[in-house]
Amino acid sequence: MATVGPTVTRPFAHAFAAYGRQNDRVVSVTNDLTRSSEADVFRTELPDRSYSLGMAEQNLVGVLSGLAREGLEPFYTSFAVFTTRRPYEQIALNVAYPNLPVRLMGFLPGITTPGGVTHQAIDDLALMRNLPNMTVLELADATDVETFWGTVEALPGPLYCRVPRGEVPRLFTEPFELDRVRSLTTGDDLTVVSIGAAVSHASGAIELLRSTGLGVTHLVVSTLKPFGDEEVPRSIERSGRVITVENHLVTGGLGTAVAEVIAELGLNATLRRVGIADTFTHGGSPDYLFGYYGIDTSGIIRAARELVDDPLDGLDLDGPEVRWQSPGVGGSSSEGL
Amino acid sequence: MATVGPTVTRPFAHAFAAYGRQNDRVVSVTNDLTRSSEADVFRTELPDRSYSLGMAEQNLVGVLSGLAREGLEPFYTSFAVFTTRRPYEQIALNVAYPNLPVRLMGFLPGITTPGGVTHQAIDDLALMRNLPNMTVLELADATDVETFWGTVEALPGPLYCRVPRGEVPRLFTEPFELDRVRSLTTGDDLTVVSIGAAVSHASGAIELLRSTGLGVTHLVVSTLKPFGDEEVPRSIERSGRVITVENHLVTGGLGTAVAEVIAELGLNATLRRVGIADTFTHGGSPDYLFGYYGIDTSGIIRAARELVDDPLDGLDLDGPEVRWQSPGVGGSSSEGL
Amino acid sequence: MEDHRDDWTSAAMRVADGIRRLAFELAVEHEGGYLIQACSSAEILATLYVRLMNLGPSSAPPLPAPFTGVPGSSPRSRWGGGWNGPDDPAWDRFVLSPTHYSTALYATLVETDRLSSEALEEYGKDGSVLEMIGAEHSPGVEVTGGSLGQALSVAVGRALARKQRGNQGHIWVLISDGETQEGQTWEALQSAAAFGLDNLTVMVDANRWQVDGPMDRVMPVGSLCAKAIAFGCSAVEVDGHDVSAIADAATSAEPGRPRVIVCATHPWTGFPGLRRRDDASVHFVRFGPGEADMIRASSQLFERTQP
Amino acid sequence: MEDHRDDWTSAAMRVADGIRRLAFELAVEHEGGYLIQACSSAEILATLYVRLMNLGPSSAPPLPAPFTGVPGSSPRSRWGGGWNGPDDPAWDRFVLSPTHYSTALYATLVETDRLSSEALEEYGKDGSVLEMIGAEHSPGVEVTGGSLGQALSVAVGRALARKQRGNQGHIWVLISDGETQEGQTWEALQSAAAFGLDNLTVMVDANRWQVDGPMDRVMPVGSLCAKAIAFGCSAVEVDGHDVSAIADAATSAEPGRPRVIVCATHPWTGFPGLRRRDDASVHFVRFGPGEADMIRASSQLFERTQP
Ligand SMILES: Cc1ncc(C[n+]2csc(CCOP(=O)(O)OP(=O)(O)O)c2C)c(N)n1
Ligand SMILES: Cc1ncc(C[n+]2csc(CCOP(=O)(O)OP(=O)(O)O)c2C)c(N)n1
Ligand SMILES: [Mg+2]
Ligand SMILES: [Mg+2]
Repeated sequence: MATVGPTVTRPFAHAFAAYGRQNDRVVSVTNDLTRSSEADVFRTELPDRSYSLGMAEQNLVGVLSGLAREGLEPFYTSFAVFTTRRPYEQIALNVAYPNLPVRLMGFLPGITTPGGVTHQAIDDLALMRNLPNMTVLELADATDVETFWGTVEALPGPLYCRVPRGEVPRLFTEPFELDRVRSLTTGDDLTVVSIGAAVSHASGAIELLRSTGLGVTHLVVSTLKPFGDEEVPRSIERSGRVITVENHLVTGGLGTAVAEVIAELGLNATLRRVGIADTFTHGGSPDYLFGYYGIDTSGIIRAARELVDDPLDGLDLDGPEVRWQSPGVGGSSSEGL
Repeated sequence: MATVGPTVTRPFAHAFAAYGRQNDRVVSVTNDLTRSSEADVFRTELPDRSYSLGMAEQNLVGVLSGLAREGLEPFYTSFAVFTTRRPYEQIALNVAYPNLPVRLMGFLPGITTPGGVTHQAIDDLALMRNLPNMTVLELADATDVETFWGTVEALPGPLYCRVPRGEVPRLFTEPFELDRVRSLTTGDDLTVVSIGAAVSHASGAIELLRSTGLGVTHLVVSTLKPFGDEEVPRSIERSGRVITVENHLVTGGLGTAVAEVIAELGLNATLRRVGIADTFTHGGSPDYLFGYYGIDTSGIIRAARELVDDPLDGLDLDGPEVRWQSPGVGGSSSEGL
Repeated sequence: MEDHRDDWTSAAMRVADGIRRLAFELAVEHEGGYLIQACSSAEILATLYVRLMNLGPSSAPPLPAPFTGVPGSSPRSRWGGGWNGPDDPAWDRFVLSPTHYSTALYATLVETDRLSSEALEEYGKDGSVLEMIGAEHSPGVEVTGGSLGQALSVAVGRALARKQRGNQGHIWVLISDGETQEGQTWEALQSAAAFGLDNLTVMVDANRWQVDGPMDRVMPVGSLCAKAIAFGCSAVEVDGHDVSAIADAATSAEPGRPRVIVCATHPWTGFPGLRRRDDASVHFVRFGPGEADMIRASSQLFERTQP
Repeated sequence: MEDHRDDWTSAAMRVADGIRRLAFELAVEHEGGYLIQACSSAEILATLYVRLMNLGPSSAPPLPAPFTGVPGSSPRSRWGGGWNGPDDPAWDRFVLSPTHYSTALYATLVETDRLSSEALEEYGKDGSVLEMIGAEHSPGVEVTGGSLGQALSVAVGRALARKQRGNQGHIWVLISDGETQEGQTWEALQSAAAFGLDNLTVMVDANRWQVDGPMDRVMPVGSLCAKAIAFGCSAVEVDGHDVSAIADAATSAEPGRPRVIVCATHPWTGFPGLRRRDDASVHFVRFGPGEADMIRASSQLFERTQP
């Protein structure tokens, strides 16, 4: 998709340190992945407020709870899979239940990591979204990463947030706003709702679809919970057809959130969910994996073909024209796996 | 609701021991809740195939994986919350990923336990349903408990199953069948889909609704994953209105599964989800809690009022007529908490 | 206080007796209860509340309001820690980890005048905050620890924040021996040692019992003292029914290390009649017909203090 | 075999050298890699494969097929354990727990003729089963252990089943020292001790290193030997670069107890040039310009064997 500026190097690392400098109560807690999860700048600048808890995530989350109970605002930055899975119960009972201002940051989510199945958080959004009191975000670009800090600061309860790592593209000019979707294109025939690392893939496919004259609204979600922006049902109702695109299982994340909106509001719309379809995954480069699991131009056009009469009928979906060129949305680098 | 026979005492305990006697490869593994999760009869009869792993659920699940890799069929019986939350990652990576025949049994799910929020598995169905390779069941009555063993035996991969405990009512005469819903009533105006401990509550409300002349189809789900019985979309399409009733968060379990069916198939239907609405819970007797969280006659009729014009318009939903009398669906006893 | 040693020990012993009596009465009234936990931990709780902890006055009412909501809902119930004094780092805090010990804790609060005895009338009732397994709206319960092995980590977080800021208030934790089977307990001690948290004291109620029976038959844990030392703590084992021994062990901590006090206890102290029960009927006591009277009769707790 | 002691030790040392060389070449070729793990564990792996383990012949092809699917999908890829011999309880099994050590394992399989050296050409490529962090479709990988601290429990389950049925085959596990920070490791040893699993041997690669740097600066773990003993194991510490010491420690196990062998190692053995790197650049080595040549030049591994 069209970016709106040059990529930014490690925007989280710098913004996190800046947030810490401005807020005495902010502390950083890591599980031996300090540089890999961009807490190294914070640690260099604010060593007294950086805690290394080692590779013991369950205790780590309990410690976050204790720090927050003492009035601090602790951040735990790690790979999304280690942020959410091992300490799931501890997050539920010691962070979400007491509604504490703990910030859980997940890097290299889904299949953006080269680390293989054990490193691929394909379920983190589902885990966190189902927890009462939890706010759930997925930041898609450098603007999101730079501008979501006001939301963080204002949040009395816990936050889970997927964050892009390393070289991060700039896709948006408008700053992040809680529970607001961004409309990248508008059109009445089809609604595409995308999130995170899947946004660029969606944009690529939508460009092709629109080239056939199809009217496509592209909504980008950064806030998965709450999920109350009325632009979503409005557009779905208008088009009657919707495709969700996410770097996650098709259950429990964006696809499910949209399905719930459709069913609760009785929108009479048909949904296709592009994402990881009830399977475990394997290792490889992000480009390869997004292709393998169909979270790419071909996969999205295949879904569109099920909803709309013959879009791009003659196009060979496995041919080179539709191979989307990755702009390296957070995580294509294997640095510090 | 009308039961079809007397309650049965600890049907799982006896059926499990019988299954063990017939299958040499079956072993029982517990986390210090042997009697409380009805593995005591198995242990008395088959002590050599009973392993006490203590209160260390993460290791326990790894051990299950190892036992299964040696050709055994291990059962882990516990409270639903301890079956699924603490060892979530271990279940994902060591049981679900390798697709091993491990049987995870969850007793006292949702708010059927008096143990308070730490003991209330309000998210177990969500956790297990999102895992690839996992089959997810919730048994509602003694017939289910007695007759689901053929399904277990035939299953090459892992199983998670909510099981009722103690004095269990008999609601059905037809045996359990994988991925088959039971129709308890039929009617074209409204579809109610219920599961597990919520089935009796749904039946009570439906009786009242039908007394007003409303046509209600009541579908009972015992298999949450897979979720392919065509009776579900068929009935939803017919009525255009559906209420799900579950002893679980309204996300990630039955309500979400039905929402996904509606959206994927583009059914022109409106859904109301009765269950725990994005909140943590607290302790108390099941009757009190089902009332407090609105998973009862009033809650279901309230949902119906949003879908259908004035059902039971004059009825006081907080009055004594609608107080459903609990038949003690698994777990009202605090025995061996 | 050293000069009044006898005063405090007899006061503590009186509190311990009272804890057992109240827990017994509640178990009788409710046809079952977590009685043996009160029996094994009575002296530990009494020593903490009477002698060791520097808690502020209760900031919560002697008679708790009914449940109004979980955290995050509005209105939410008052925080249970309030009964242990104001949430201010100048004061000590007490974290009861295994909250199936809540009955013993409620009894302790009553015996130390932080809770009215009338409050116990709401115990275990629907809509009451005095849950059988307490949550952090339950009097004295600061962390919702009913899923065992987790609250110690929360206490470590508190102690870490206080250590770093140089706060006065000490963090006291009571864990059960069953909780030492959970790996998280060892992660927590490992980190407490790494940060040199000498403002943290962990009492272990080593009653050697768990749900299925004696720990040695369920999953042996060996020497908890040796384990705690191997994990970098300063640890000692004492007679957990001896209030002076517990207090001495707590006051002779090593600078720079978290303190672990393994309190060797028995599940039936005060009620020898409990001894005869089968293994799986001790952890949660439910009396058979006439059994409660028999157990009461064989206990010295009632004669000893009644006139 | 005792009579050929010198034969096996020099064979094992040759294998260890080969492991380091292959891991180095792969790191150079792929512009980064898990090299220090091969450096610290080379003698442990070599001793296991050359001397200690009674593995059947590989039941998998020397040249693995490309990835075809995860378990549960159809067709699924072949199970990685096949390269360690048939899945039959008469034979020993080997569980590599920290699968970021997979590079070292692949190299070991090549050096012990279970895998063709050609297979390494597919290493780390898209669609190859030779993932950098192996899953259980990767040659030699039996348990998908990349999320650390879990695979030991799986090994305990296997050993338990075998012990109960009186099977011959022993279970060998390699864990990293970082994994001892995870509580689950202690849960696993606790249970192995409770069941008297003397058919289980756990090698710990105590290279004292983890991602952020030296463990003592990240989260100290103290004496792993003392901890393992406190948890009921028979434990000993040896020089992890001495193949005879490793083998002796393995063969002098105590009946009725799981054996833990803490192998004291260094992350740069074989490549002294690795020593200069900053703390956070050791765990995963990425070479700067010219650095690989410098490190190769300062290593004796290449002269020693090349003619
Ligand atoms: C994580 C977890 N697993 C299992 C349980 C169920 N459970 C409740 S109490 C208990 C026994 C724990 O041992 P301990 O606290 O020493 O028991 P007690 O001395 O009170 O008998 C168990 C297993 C639990 N509450 N939490
Ligand atoms: C549960 C879990 N947490 C975090 C990680 C990230 N991680 C990968 S390797 C590693 C270091 C573990 O220590 P060790 O295996 O001793 O490292 P090495 O000696 O290889 O440097 C960490 C924290 C992980 N793989 N699994
Ligand atoms: Mg105990
Ligand atoms: Mg290491």
